[in-house]
Amino acid sequence: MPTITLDAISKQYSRQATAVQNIDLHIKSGDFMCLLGPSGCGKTTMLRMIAGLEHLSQGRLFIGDQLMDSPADGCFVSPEKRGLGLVFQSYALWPHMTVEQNIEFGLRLRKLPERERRTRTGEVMDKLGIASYAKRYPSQLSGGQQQRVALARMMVLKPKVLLLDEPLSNLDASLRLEMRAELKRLHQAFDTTILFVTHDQWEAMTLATTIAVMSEGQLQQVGSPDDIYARPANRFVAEFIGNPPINQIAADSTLGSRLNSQPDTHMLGIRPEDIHLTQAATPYALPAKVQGIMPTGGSWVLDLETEGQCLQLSTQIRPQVQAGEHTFCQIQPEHLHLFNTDGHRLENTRYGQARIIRNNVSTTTYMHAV
Amino acid sequence: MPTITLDAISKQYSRQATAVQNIDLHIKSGDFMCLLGPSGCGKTTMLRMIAGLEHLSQGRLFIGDQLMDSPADGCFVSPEKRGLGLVFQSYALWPHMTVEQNIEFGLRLRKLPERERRTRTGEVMDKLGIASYAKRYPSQLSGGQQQRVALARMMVLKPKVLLLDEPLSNLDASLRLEMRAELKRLHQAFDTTILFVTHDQWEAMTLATTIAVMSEGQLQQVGSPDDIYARPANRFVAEFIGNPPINQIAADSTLGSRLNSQPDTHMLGIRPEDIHLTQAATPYALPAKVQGIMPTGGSWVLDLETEGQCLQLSTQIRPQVQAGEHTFCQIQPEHLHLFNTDGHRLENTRYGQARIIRNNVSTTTYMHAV
Amino acid sequence: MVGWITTALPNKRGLQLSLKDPATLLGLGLLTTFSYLILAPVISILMDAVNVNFGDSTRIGAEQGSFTLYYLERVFTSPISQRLFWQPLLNTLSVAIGAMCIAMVVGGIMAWLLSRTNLWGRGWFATALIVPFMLPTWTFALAWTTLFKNRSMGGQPGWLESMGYSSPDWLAYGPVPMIFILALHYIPLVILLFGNALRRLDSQLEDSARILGASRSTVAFRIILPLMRPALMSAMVLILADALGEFAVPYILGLPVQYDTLSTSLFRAISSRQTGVASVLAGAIMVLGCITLTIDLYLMREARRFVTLGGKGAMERRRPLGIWRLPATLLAATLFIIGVVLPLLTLFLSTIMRIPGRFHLSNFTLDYWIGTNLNTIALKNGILLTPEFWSATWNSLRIVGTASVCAGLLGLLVGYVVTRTPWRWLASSLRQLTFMPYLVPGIAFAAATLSLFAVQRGPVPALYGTSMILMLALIADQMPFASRAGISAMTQLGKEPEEAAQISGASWLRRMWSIIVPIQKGALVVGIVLPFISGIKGVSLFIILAVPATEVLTTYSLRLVDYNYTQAANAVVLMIAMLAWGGTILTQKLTKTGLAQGLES
Amino acid sequence: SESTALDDLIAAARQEPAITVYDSTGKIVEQAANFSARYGVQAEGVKSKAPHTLERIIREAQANNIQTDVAILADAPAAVAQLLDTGFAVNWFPADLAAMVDERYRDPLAIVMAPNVWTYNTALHNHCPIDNIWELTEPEWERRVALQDPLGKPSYVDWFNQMAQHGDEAMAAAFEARYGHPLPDTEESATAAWVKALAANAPLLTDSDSNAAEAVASPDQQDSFLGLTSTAKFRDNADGMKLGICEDLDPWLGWTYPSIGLIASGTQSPNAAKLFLYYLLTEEGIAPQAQDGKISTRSDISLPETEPSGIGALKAQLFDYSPSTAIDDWENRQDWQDLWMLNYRR
Ligand SMILES: Nc1ncnc2c1ncn2[C@@H]1O[C@H](COP(=O)(O)OP(=O)(O)OP(=O)(O)O)[C@@H](O)[C@H]1O
Ligand SMILES: Nc1ncnc2c1ncn2[C@@H]1O[C@H](COP(=O)(O)OP(=O)(O)OP(=O)(O)O)[C@@H](O)[C@H]1O
Ligand SMILES: [Mg+2]
Ligand SMILES: [Mg+2]
Repeated sequence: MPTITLDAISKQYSRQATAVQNIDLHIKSGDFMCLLGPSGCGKTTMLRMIAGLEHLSQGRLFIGDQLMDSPADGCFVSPEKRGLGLVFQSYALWPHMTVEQNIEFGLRLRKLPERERRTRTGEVMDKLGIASYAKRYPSQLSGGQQQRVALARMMVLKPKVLLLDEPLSNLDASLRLEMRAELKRLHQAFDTTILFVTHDQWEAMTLATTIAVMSEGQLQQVGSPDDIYARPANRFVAEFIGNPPINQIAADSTLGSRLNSQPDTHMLGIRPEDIHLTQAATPYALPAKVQGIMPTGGSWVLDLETEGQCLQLSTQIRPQVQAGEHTFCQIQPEHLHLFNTDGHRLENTRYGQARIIRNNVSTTTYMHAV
Repeated sequence: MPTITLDAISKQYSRQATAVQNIDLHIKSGDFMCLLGPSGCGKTTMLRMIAGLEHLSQGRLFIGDQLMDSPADGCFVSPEKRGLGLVFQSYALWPHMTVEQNIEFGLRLRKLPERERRTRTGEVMDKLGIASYAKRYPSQLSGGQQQRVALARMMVLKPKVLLLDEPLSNLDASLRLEMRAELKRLHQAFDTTILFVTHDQWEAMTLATTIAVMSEGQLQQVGSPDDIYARPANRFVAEFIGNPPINQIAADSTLGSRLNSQPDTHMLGIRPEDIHLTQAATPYALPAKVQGIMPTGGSWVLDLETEGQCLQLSTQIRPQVQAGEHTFCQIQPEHLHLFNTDGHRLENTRYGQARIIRNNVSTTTYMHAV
Repeated sequence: MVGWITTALPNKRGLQLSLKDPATLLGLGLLTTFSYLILAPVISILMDAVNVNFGDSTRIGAEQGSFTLYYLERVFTSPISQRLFWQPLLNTLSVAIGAMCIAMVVGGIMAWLLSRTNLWGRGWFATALIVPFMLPTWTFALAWTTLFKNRSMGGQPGWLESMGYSSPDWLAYGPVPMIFILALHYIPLVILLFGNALRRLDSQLEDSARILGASRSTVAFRIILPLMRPALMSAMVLILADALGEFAVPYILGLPVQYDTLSTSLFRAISSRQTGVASVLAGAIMVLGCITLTIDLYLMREARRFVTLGGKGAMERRRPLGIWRLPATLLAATLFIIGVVLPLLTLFLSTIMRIPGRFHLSNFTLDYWIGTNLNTIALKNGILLTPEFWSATWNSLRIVGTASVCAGLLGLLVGYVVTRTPWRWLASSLRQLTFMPYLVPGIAFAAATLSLFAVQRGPVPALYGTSMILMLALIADQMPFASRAGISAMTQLGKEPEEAAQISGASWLRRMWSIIVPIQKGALVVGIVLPFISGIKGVSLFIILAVPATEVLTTYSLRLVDYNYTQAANAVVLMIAMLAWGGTILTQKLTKTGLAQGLES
Repeated sequence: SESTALDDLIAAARQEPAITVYDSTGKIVEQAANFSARYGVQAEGVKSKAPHTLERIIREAQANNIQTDVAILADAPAAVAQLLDTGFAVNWFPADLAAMVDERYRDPLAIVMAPNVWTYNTALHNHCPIDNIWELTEPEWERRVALQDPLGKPSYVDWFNQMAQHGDEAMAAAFEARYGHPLPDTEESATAAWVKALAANAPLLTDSDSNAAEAVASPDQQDSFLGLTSTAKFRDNADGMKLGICEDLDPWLGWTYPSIGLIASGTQSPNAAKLFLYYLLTEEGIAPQAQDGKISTRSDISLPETEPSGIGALKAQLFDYSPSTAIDDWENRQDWQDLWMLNYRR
């Protein structure tokens, strides 16, 4: 089972356009890793480099033990020899082949006997619900159908490493669920190492065994879904993951200084669901004014004002206050995320490692409304 | 403000491929209508017909009072004269123009003075976060950046009718939120009539004023988000919308006959969140065995077995039972959806119109986990 | 250009990578091959321009073979230069540019009608309108004079003249008819190259402009034309270069009114064996061609902007013409009548009339086609009953057919290298090199090729005297068509389809064979058909390089002229056109492409 | 001894590989076939224009890969300057024919002389409308003289040079006969004066012999043209053309131009090549070309009765080309072209 190792890789498209910068990443064999990051942060570029469609500008790339690409050593293994699968963000279907031929192509290359080719192609087309278009050309398909053909083309090969670039973006909810299940099955049945790009945080959180968060070509954090949510390595990750987004409080604001006394702290973060309303002034309670209440489907988001600072609070218990009312809110110090001037996470030492490790479930609670 | 009226329109690509069949639809001026439907059901085709890029095979199409296309009358108004905007599912950016030129093109056509063109282009690029790529060509952009350029190209024109074909599918969560807000603003500020295709039910439910559900080229139901969810017109709509999907119980099964005695009923539907666990045998209670419990982020989905039938139950209250335990579940008759042999909804007369009309909020509760 | 080459030189890493890159390796291979096949002959031709030629030593007063500026001076600065070069240059440019503009406009419109609309009889017109390119240009000139000839020419009166209208000289001879005829001749080239590119254009790109309110003309000028630039430029440079070298039409229609072009000057120098002057003139034509090419190179430098066939769901929709359907069809029909029916008819009539242009029943005969026991010396039967005709036909088909298939494939490879190699100098030198033969006078090129292949050089045995040398020379000679077709097509194909195949594990060969070639089927067909047509009606290469066993139709026809069997000779020409047409149809059938068809069929 | 020499040649030729013969007339195919039939020596004839053949021989010689063994070139000056003087080809004359072939035809060996004659339309005139060549330069014939483009047809300029060399007095005399006073000596030569005047009289230039003939003598032609065409064109009179020779034109009714026979220096079959040249100098050998009115340089071979132009009888009125001064033609070719080019007007 192949592992993928990126050793300080970078990619510059031109002098001005650096797409990926100095990334170290280790993808374990059998991993289901999800790449998350804002649009244009270099996810596609990463996948393309791993696939060999883009040359590294710097660094080294290994698949298994084998060096695949390294400008310093002058080594480069061409994509067709890397034996991995890639589903393109833009599908890249072959316009001159029918759906069936598109899917069958890889099997033909592997010189499978006609019978087996037929059955495997038929199977995967059935699974992805495109069997009835087998004889059509890509230009005669709808967007979602094209995307499924692109997926089918790779799945039929059962590659050991599968790179997926937003493979479900044009599919409807129920198809998406089915495809997801299909991917999971593939991952488990063939122990495929999967690297997956998605914009759907919920998808990332539920599918992935590991999540890698990128921003502006740099890796921000790699960890389990839980880790990423509960212990964001820096302000970017904290902000990017979670909905409503984390509240940020400057350490030198009135509120900030009240909450925190740890040195070096520049910014404090508190997730909306970690703020609680209380009726009375308990130890950590702060007086707050409710600015607004938004129901967002089974949960509520409250806009609070505390010591001149706006905070969002989210709760699953129907709030007993009205907009405009004064009340108290409570922030447990151990729930605070501390970041230094560079935006890096500081260990919340003052309050020890008191933070309760959340389980997967609670982490994802706030993901789904994205 | 233009309304759009489709009068029994159909589209056949070839003898075998009928993409759209006999659709009547009225889109009111200032409407924010969302087209929902499985992949390949004809959504793109509909938009293209309204835009005039595809000729009707049958029927008539009006925009405002003006007949736009009617094969019977030999009338056809070409797309450039219809004055509406369309964001293509595949972007259709012009590869030979820079981002800026792509966006500016429509303004140039309208002969706006250079100054105004500049400011408007600049504005929209800023809003969509693509200002720094102004001088790049589309092939040098990431997928999400391209999609934003496609969106910008239309938004800059502030058209009276805007047709959007999955315009946010390649964007990350936070951008998506921003874009959505932007669309809403556009809709309100300029009273734009918007027809929107999305695969994201949550997006549909929260953005749209009206939802049209399609399947296999036919219109299944048109109504407010609430309506669609609470009163699905047929089995397809009931199944397609909602996650976890609605439970279906054959009327002639043991359970079915216990729950219902209305004639003509062929199938009963009950939404997972309308099933409740109780500890004791209350009037409507049924004995059930818990097969499994899945936490899905702030809510839980339980697989139950009742009278030989599998049911899914979803709840936001942490269930107090364990997998394998025996318990009771309760289904209020007024929550049942009844469908006849053709799959059409039957009014649930026996229990009167007792059903509480849910508000928008609660409806969407079960959407977001899609 | 030199500075630019140095900046484009790859660094060490680039070098390592490129040397593993099939495109670059292939490119280097092609470069070597074509340097040998094309560059060497071209250089040897140009050398004659500055070396004292055989028999000129007395006049110049220097040893034969020594360096001299005499020829250059004669052509550019001597008192005669005005008549020898400058005036012809001006004339050449006006004719070439005029013909090119008309051909581009009319051909462009026709290509669009044929490939993107529901014109009546698209499929049929798509093949029929190619015919003008299959007829030698002089047949148009013949048709023209038959119609418009006036008294100043004497001889059999023109048709208009016999109907009582005497056409003025400017209509009968000189630039006007030349431009018109050459435009007619080149329209098919535009239809083929441009139409082929249009078919690969995602119609959604058009759609999105129309949605924004762009009128038809705006869509055409702001969206379609810029995107079609590779194909348009290819058609343009091919037309310009060919028109620069076009000899027959200017000679026939220009002589009566003393309207000379560079090619007529060149022809005169060659036929009176003034090799030095001929080389200078050939060089001048090459320089003009190179200027065109440089413009092309400049305009095409950012190739990625012209990728119209990417990965994401392209759409091919035909636009209904509405009320314009009939007028558009009539336009096509008119073009067909003027460009095909008229010349073919005059040509055909000239094969069945004993005395040209004389419409008496007794003057008509089918003897030249199917007569037997004719009372003539060398042609006992009509050509269709003459074995020599058939053996020449077979030679033509065999030699030209093989050469054009090779050229077509090589052209596509050139296109591949030009668009894919990271080495810009490699791309541009291949581009220029493969275009050269077009600018070189056929006889000079053939003679130079002969010197190259008459002896064994390295691994290449002495090929002179075999049909192999003809094929090689034909391939080299027809590379301009093939490579332009390949380059313009490849420029518009994105990398993604190939990358997808690469990911599936397809080797380079496999990718070429299963992905690139099929997607570019249309371009390949153009790259085969154009060389085939131009090769089968070509003369000069055969005249120098052929040996008796390889007599082809064109040389056979020339021989007939010599026997004064003009009618039979014209009949052979007609048969050549028919073969070209048949070959075109066959290629399209075999590859299942037609200009009017879409990608899916 | 004559016949033994020939027999030896034939015997030697039969031992040699087949030869290829290039000529600018298509008749060579037939002649070569006849030759093979006659002597059992394989020969193949190929039609190819003079510049092409010259190019071919030079390149073959340079590459030392000889495929062309014999060439019959209708461009005597170039043949001399570029093949004989450079040694790429050699001249050979069968000594036993010395009695029948005039000295000036021997080096280089001229095989046939092709007559070009001034013609008129016999339907419009009973006899030639002019009787002095200078009349062609007069206003009456402005734009009414048809001839091939001298710049594209080097034999025409060679003819100018030959006239200036060998016939200038006759030209001057003809001028005086026409105008009653001698040519003012402002010109280099009478010929030059005539060429200038002809060029300035806007003659109709054609791209081929046939077109010149048609301009003059198409059956439905209504305007009177005079033309310069080869005698081969008279064959078309059988099909209704109305060509007539301008008999008794002063000083000549036309001129001849030779085809030079050469043997490639490196040929593998020198004897077969010689034999072929010899054969062309026989009545049988030259017959196919004699049909076109081409006159053998052998004085004892006359044109056949069936020759349509009847030039055989008028041989004396032709200005005859002297191959032996061909090199002078070569050297002056360019000057004559320039003269024509600078004076031509249309
Ligand atoms: N050119 C064509 N020829 C034949 N069938 C076509 C053609 N274009 C589209 N179709 C078919 O028409 C149906 C509707 O296509 P359409 O693109 O409208 O679907 P859609 O609802 O937009 O789907 P998606 O969500 O996947 O984009 C599909 O089944 C598709 O396969
Ligand atoms: N050919 C190119 N030349 C210059 N810059 C490029 C090129 N291709 C991509 N880029 C830039 O590199 C950055 C990373 O692109 P990439 O496609 O990897 O983003 P991504 O993370 O996949 O984004 P998305 O989610 O929008 O698809 C982007 O800012 C993009 O504009
Ligand atoms: Mg991407
Ligand atoms: Mg669609």
